[in-house]
Amino acid sequence: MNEQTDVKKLTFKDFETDQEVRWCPGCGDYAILKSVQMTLANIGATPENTVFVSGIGCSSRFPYYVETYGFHTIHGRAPAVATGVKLANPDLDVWLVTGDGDGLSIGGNHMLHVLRRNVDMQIMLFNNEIYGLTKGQYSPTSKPGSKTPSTPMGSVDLPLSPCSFALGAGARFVARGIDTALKALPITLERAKDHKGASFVEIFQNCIVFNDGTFDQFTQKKTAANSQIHAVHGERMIFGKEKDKGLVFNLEKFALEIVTIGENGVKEDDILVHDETNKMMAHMLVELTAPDFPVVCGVIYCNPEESYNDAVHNQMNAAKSAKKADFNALIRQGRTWIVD
Amino acid sequence: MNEQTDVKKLTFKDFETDQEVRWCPGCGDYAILKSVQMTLANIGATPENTVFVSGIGCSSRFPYYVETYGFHTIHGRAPAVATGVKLANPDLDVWLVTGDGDGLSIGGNHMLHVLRRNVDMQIMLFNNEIYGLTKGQYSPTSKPGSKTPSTPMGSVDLPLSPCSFALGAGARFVARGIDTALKALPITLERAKDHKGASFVEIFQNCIVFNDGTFDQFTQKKTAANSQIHAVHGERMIFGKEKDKGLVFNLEKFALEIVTIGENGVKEDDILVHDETNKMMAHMLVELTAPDFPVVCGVIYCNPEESYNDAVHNQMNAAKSAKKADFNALIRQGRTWIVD
Amino acid sequence: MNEQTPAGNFDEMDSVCIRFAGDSGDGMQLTGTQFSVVTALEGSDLSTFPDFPAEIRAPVGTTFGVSAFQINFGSVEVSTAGDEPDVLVAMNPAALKVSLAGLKEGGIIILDEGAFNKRNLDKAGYDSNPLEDNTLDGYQVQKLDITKMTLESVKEFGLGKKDALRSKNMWTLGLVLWMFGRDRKPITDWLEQKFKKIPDVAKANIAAVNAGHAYGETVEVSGELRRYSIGKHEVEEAGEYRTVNGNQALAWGLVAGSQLGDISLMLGSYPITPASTLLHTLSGLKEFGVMTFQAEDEIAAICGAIGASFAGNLGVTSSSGPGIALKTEAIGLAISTELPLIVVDVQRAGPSTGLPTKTEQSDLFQAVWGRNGDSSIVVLATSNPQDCFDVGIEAVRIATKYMTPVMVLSDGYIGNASEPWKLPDINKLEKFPVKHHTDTEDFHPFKRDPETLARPWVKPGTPGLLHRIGGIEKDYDSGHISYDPKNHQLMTDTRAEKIANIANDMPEQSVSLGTEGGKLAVVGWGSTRGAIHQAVKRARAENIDVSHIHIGNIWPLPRNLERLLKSYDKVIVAEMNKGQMNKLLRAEYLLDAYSLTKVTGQPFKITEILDCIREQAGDAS
Amino acid sequence: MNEQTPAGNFDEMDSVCIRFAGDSGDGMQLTGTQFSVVTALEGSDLSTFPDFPAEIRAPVGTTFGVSAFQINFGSVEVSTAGDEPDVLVAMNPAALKVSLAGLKEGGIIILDEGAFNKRNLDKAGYDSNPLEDNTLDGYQVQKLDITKMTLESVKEFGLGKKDALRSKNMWTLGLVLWMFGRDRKPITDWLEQKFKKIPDVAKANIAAVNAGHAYGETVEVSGELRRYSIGKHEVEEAGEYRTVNGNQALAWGLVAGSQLGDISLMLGSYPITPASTLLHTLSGLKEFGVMTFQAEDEIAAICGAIGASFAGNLGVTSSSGPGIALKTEAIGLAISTELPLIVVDVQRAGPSTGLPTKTEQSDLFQAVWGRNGDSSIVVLATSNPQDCFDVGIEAVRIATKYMTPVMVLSDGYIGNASEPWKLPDINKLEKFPVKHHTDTEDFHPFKRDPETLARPWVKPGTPGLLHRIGGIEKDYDSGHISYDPKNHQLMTDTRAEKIANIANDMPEQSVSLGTEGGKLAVVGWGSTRGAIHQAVKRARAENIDVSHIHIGNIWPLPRNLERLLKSYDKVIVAEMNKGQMNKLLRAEYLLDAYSLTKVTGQPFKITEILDCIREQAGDAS
Ligand SMILES: Cc1ncc(C[n+]2csc(CCOP(=O)(O)OP(=O)(O)O)c2C)c(N)n1
Ligand SMILES: Cc1ncc(C[n+]2csc(CCOP(=O)(O)OP(=O)(O)O)c2C)c(N)n1
Ligand code: SF4
Ligand code: SF4
Ligand SMILES: [Mg+2]
Ligand SMILES: [Mg+2]
Repeated sequence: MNEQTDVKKLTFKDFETDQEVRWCPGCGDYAILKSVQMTLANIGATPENTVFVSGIGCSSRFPYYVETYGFHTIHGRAPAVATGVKLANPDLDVWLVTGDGDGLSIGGNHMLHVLRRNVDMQIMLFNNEIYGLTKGQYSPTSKPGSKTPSTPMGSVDLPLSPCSFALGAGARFVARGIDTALKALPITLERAKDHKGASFVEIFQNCIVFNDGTFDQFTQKKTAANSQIHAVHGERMIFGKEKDKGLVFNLEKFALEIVTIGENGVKEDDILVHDETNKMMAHMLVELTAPDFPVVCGVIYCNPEESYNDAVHNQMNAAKSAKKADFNALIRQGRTWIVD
Repeated sequence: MNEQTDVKKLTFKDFETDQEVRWCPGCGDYAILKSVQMTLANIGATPENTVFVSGIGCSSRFPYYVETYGFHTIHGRAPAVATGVKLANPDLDVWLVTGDGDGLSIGGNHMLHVLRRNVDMQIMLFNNEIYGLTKGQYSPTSKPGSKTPSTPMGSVDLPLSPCSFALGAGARFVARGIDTALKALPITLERAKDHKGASFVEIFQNCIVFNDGTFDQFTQKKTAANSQIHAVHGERMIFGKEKDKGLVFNLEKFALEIVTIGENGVKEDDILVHDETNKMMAHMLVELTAPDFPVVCGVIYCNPEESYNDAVHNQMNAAKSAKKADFNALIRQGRTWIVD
Repeated sequence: MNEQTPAGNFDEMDSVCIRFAGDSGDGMQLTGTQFSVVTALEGSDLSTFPDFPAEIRAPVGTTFGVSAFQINFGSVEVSTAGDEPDVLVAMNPAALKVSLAGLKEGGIIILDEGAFNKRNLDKAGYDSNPLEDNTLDGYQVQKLDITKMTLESVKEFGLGKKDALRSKNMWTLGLVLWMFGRDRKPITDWLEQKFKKIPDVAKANIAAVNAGHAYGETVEVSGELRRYSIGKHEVEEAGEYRTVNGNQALAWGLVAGSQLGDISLMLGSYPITPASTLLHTLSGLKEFGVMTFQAEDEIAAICGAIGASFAGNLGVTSSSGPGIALKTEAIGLAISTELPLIVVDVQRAGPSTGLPTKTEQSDLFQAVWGRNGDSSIVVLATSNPQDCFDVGIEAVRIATKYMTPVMVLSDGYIGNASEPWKLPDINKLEKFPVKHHTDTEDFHPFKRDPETLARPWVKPGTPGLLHRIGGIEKDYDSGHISYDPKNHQLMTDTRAEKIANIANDMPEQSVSLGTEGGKLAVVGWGSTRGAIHQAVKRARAENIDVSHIHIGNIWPLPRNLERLLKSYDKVIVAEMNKGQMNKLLRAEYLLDAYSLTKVTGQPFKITEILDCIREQAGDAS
Repeated sequence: MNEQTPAGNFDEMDSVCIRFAGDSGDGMQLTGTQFSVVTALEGSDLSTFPDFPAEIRAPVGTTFGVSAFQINFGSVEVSTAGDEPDVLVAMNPAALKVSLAGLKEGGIIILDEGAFNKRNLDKAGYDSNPLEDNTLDGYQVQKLDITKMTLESVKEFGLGKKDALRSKNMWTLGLVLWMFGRDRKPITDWLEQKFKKIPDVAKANIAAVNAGHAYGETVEVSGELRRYSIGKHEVEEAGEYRTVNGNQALAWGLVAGSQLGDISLMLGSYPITPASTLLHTLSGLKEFGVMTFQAEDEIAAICGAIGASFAGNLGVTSSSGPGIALKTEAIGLAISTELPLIVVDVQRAGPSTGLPTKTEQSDLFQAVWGRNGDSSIVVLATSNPQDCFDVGIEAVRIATKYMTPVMVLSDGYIGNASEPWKLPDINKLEKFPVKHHTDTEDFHPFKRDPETLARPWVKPGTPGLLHRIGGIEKDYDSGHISYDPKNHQLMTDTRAEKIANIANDMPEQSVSLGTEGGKLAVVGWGSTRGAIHQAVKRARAENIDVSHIHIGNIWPLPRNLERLLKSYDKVIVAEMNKGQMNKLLRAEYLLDAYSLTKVTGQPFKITEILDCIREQAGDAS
């Protein structure tokens, strides 16, 4: 790894490449790219120590547009490739870019295991609830009834909730963001980067061509305040234009519910305080869906454990200090004989 | 499907095949086989309308030993094959047998999606926390630090909780059983069978050769009462030899905790009532682990939704009643011209 | 023919090739498709070649965002989309830049002058404006401000500028229809239908078509722009025709097969270019009992199909090279359990992700040899859209009769290209009803039919035939697991023999054009068929003794093929890969052929093959 | 030699083959391995063949639960585990039943009479007791109540009956050691070490060994059971030796390669029979910088390895046929991105799950041709345990020098079989230090070394060399994504040429035995080497003009191979599949060879090849 004299701080422009960006005009991917480039600048990333790994899909073209090392792999396999990269060279800062098809359909198993193993990397899942690159077939996150070229009568599968899946897989960091949220997203990504272990960030991304407006219910500026909560550790789960709505746990129903501060004797103090280390709370928060509930963004769960790569390298180091690497001795262990 | 004159009720013996059972003496698989055969007899299964599908592993030899139709497929792919079987012929009663390696390692993605889609079948995951057939390597459910042929210094991955994974995948029926529990297991399996949709049953199975005693902490007769809860819908979560322990939700900690009835003013009425339709409760229950908590067995979650196969066939039927299947007309749709 | 048939001053031509090229957003695929339809309706033979980028919508104006549609049509038999366009329609500088090299010397260029502004020229990487330097010397160039004229023509409908500009392609289509004296009515009908719910858009588009046409009629271009008349193609057979592309025809062929075989079809698939439209087409045919399962990945897709076959339906799975690679292990399961299965590979340029929207024939090795263990399957190749239909039926017949996987090799070119197709009457096609085994007497799941060597196909649900199968080696008689050495030899031999024997149930290899025996033969397979056909035809017209042999059944190879190939002094094997069929023929027949290959992601040109024939004929003589 | 060397009445023999057969629980693999060690230590040449069922522990007493271990040893060069055992040790009726057919006529059978009870006879499927009917006529049978004698011998240690019976194999081993006048000390040392923590078990086992040995010494069998003396094998080279099996040697070869290449090794693997022990061995070598990653499946395993190679380590992945099939798509990615990668395929009998514990060479097609797209890689085959070591090193050298995937084909027989191996001194092996590219001047990720055509290998973390790669086609110069037709042709040609050129960096094909040119040659590859060698040796002793050519480099083939093969009147290609190498040689050289094949899951017998040589030599003359 190489020392870098910090003569000049890099700006997000320094993370742009010479490649022309090839997404459809108006695609949410542009904004995410910008957020990521800003994040890299904010955290003072060293380009040569940063690697972007992706699968296949519109979103997976991402690495070509970030001035770092990059690997555009094959469909669904990015988590496995990224695991290899991180294990081989743990000093690299690894970012993974994937889509709802790439990461949860064909790549579901690798996503499951990279989360379970807790390999240190930032995983950005661009969820547009559609297969963009192959022209609009429904994906495992598409809403039931989606009419697409492969489901002319509407899809009948129950969709997957990416964050719910991630928690079930044992992820130790789960967060959410919105493509166009150019202020909030870099903050969330910075938290993801700070977390040592696999950080899972679902990003709602609008595919303007094949699934335009699928998240409008909670991403539109005019309704956002009433339909989103930005979770902050230690703060109360309050939302609404008037900051008068909040979440409480109803023991009777054994579920979260929305209350209005000032109504029925509800006080601000009654509102649930977000504890990002509490997995049960995380489970409840990720399952809240529009329009009945606000959609929870920001860092929903963060509860670090030793990363897989650290554990592997600790073992390697332990072995190295316990035994000498003497190849001639190795093959002479056990019973040998001399012919003369 | 064929009518069957119910002249004589079949017994579990009628579900034995002429094949010699080839597991190691003392393997937990024997007891599970017995439980399944008993269940088939109890529910009055018709052998020819029943299909067992499995992957590869010790456990996946199962179909050879059940006198029904059977398909011993390839490693990890049984959920996908079983989906094809059920879609093609929804009248068949499909049972899937898999292991912790087969179903959660190589087959994790198919398991994820069969649960998400909610294809009607009973999935029995024989969890012995080890790869039996390939001679004892650690699996995704093995305890951290497991010393196996491929982890001579102990495994460093964080293990997966099968039921937690299943809930994250969107499973609508999640249950647990123990290999040797010849009374409890058939009841759970019967519930699984009654549930229309994908029923996920994790069965703790002892591999006497490569992982003997891994579940002893809670499966041993003498400690079972204090270390297991058998969940029953509508009943209080009480356990212990003296039936004096119970689970309550501590709002402060936002977590379940164990209390003793009669101590600190705790009354029986304070104990949580199991609601198998409540997903949040299910999340909490499946994450309780020994020795700090009792392990929850029985039906933990059951909240039916339309099955994928029903939805698919409903669409097929709708299409059939809406349009006539006239092939000549089909290819003549759109613009054609006559050459004469 | 209707009243609008050209009466004016037309140059008669046998065939013409036009290339429509523009930005991905310019609607060139639509323009091309609509022109094809009209052309087909008026009785020309035709062949099309859609050529588009991998990006959904690459940035406007860039060369890699250019989308093109080529159509070759004529009063004579056309069989390829044409080597070199006679006419190029270029909607922007990038389109011109990308397509110019392929244009025929002296060809016609129609371009939208309004799009040749600084910004677009920069994006296309032009240092100077090609309209102003000598780039276009030697071509007949028509610079028209299509942008402006389109805006003008739709003004009255009050659309926004962006929407109004969407009609540029229709204006252009109108002009081209005029050039070739084609009827506008099918287009205007179609526009009315398509935009039924937004009549203003329908009207605007129709106005644009008419304006483009009117523009041709006016004096402004007369004298400069010539008009061409292409007569009707005297097809041999009378009947009803339509245009069809390969994936559509293959989907229909599979459905026809399921109807003739009286067996329900279940497709397990995962989207991938250029195979996805097969899934799309089949997903709309539920009333035919066709079930489609969009799986989580290619492995689940094939495993779902295998499960369906086990349950008594016919499992089908479709993908392209990288996806087929993923199915390799599962194909082995179908081989071992001897279940019927159809695997469609619509090939694209490889290796790895390669060039997803470009065509290639480089999965032949994978199809024939690419599996662990000794594991033969049947491999059939389609050669053009109408052949896709026939091959679809044949695949169903063989898979079900012989209880075997059948791989169907198509490619991106066939899959997307359209051609006229004489519509068959399904009632006149031969039926081959599949019978599931129900006889309980002396039943063993691996007891074979002595003639076909197929094992019985039992539908679970049938009483008295309970059995268990799997991928472990099975006893020849009982089907139980067997580790016996002799049995493994016997089963391995039998599996191979079963497939080899199918050659006896397939037609002998015929000569497509030319004679059995002679100086030279060109052997091809798959989508090179049209180009080879034309090349051989022209060579024969030059009195070269050359014949065309088109192999459709790749494995097993036709039983007379060796004899036939050895009846020529010399053989050329032409294919779009590094010589895979050539290697197969060498391995099978020790045939020392000349290997003509092309791996550019583009179909062969007729002249490329013709040049090779001339050269080799020289050598051969 | 030590004091216990036999002095008594020994029959001298050149070589002897013994087969130990018993129930899976009888410890036959252990007995065989220990006997091999003693035999090796005393200087015999030897070759072993463990032959066990797929079940972990099949039900006691059944024929499919029989586990056997065969060892062939001699004072002469042995190269196979022997065609027909001279001595069969059968611990129960099932073992006798399974092994009898293979025994040499008149051979010796030592069996445990105590195990021939009704229950075991029934389980083995014997209708009548073979000890009492004429089944064993013509053999020298020693019926000993090993069960009873073992119990007797360990009585004093107070073990339970079940534990006590575990020593039966040691009693038997003691007897066999006596028969061949072998030293007991290595065994007793080993037992002491192994059961250090349970000294009673150690003592009981040692007592059993001694009791078996003593039994031989006593009058009870003298006169009936003869003793054999096998001299030292006069190996050519002096040095230190050990026994090693193929998977162990291959693991060590890879590590040696990583040391010589000064590059860290990262194995991504998923357990599968018979490849798992490679993962096991490498997972214990962390002090050598070897990292092992047991992935969730074979695809993740290879992708992890590819990621490691991208990051600058050498990625290795290992599996067997079905698992290799799953890696097909990802191998394409390594081809397209031109990253070094080693893929080890320890072949087993297929197709599909097949016979997991049985050997076969049927993945050759898959290795050479089994991928989508035109996609050559290097394929090397190992032929015996010691060769595994050398091939391991060579694979590392080629993968890193040429930036290419290298497939190493081994098989279940080589993987499990043990042979003596002269230990190399790593300090004397040639180093080939890998240099990652660091020069920022004129850097392009796909700028090739003009000689090797390899692209530069850059370790992320290096300043000034930032770049992005992927599986889409790349521009020849810049490495950027390119859809250009000509570029795709150039890249496809270059990829193929790079691999073809490697033949120039590999040794020419030599003749293993015999002469260059002549009447007949037997060509083989992989684990058939020993059997072919012996067969050719014997045939030459019969004055047949036959030579042995063993191909180790499968792709690219050795540059002189065609010339060499064509210097014989006739060629036999012998292999354990349906003729895959034969097809490869036909395809490459139009070579019309005789294809000798065997697909039983069992290695060739020398006589099977010898018979073929005699027959073909007759034909050839
Ligand atoms: C093995 C394989 N299967 C299928 C494909 C085709 N394919 C490419 S991207 C894609 C899905 C893309 O969806 P998603 O991951 O959601 O990304 P998006 O385009 O929506 O950003 C598919 C099916 C492929 N390239 N490789
Ligand atoms: C494609 C493939 N990869 C690997 C294997 C080897 N394999 C067979 S079973 C198995 C794991 C078995 O573990 P599990 O599913 O837990 O079943 P158990 O034997 O413990 O019942 C493995 C790795 C295989 N047969 N096929
Ligand atoms: S298809 Fe959708 S996701 Fe893909 S680039 Fe276009 S807008 Fe973005
Ligand atoms: S290895 Fe373990 S799981 Fe497999 S049969 Fe034996 S005891 Fe059962
Ligand atoms: Mg998507
Ligand atoms: Mg297991």
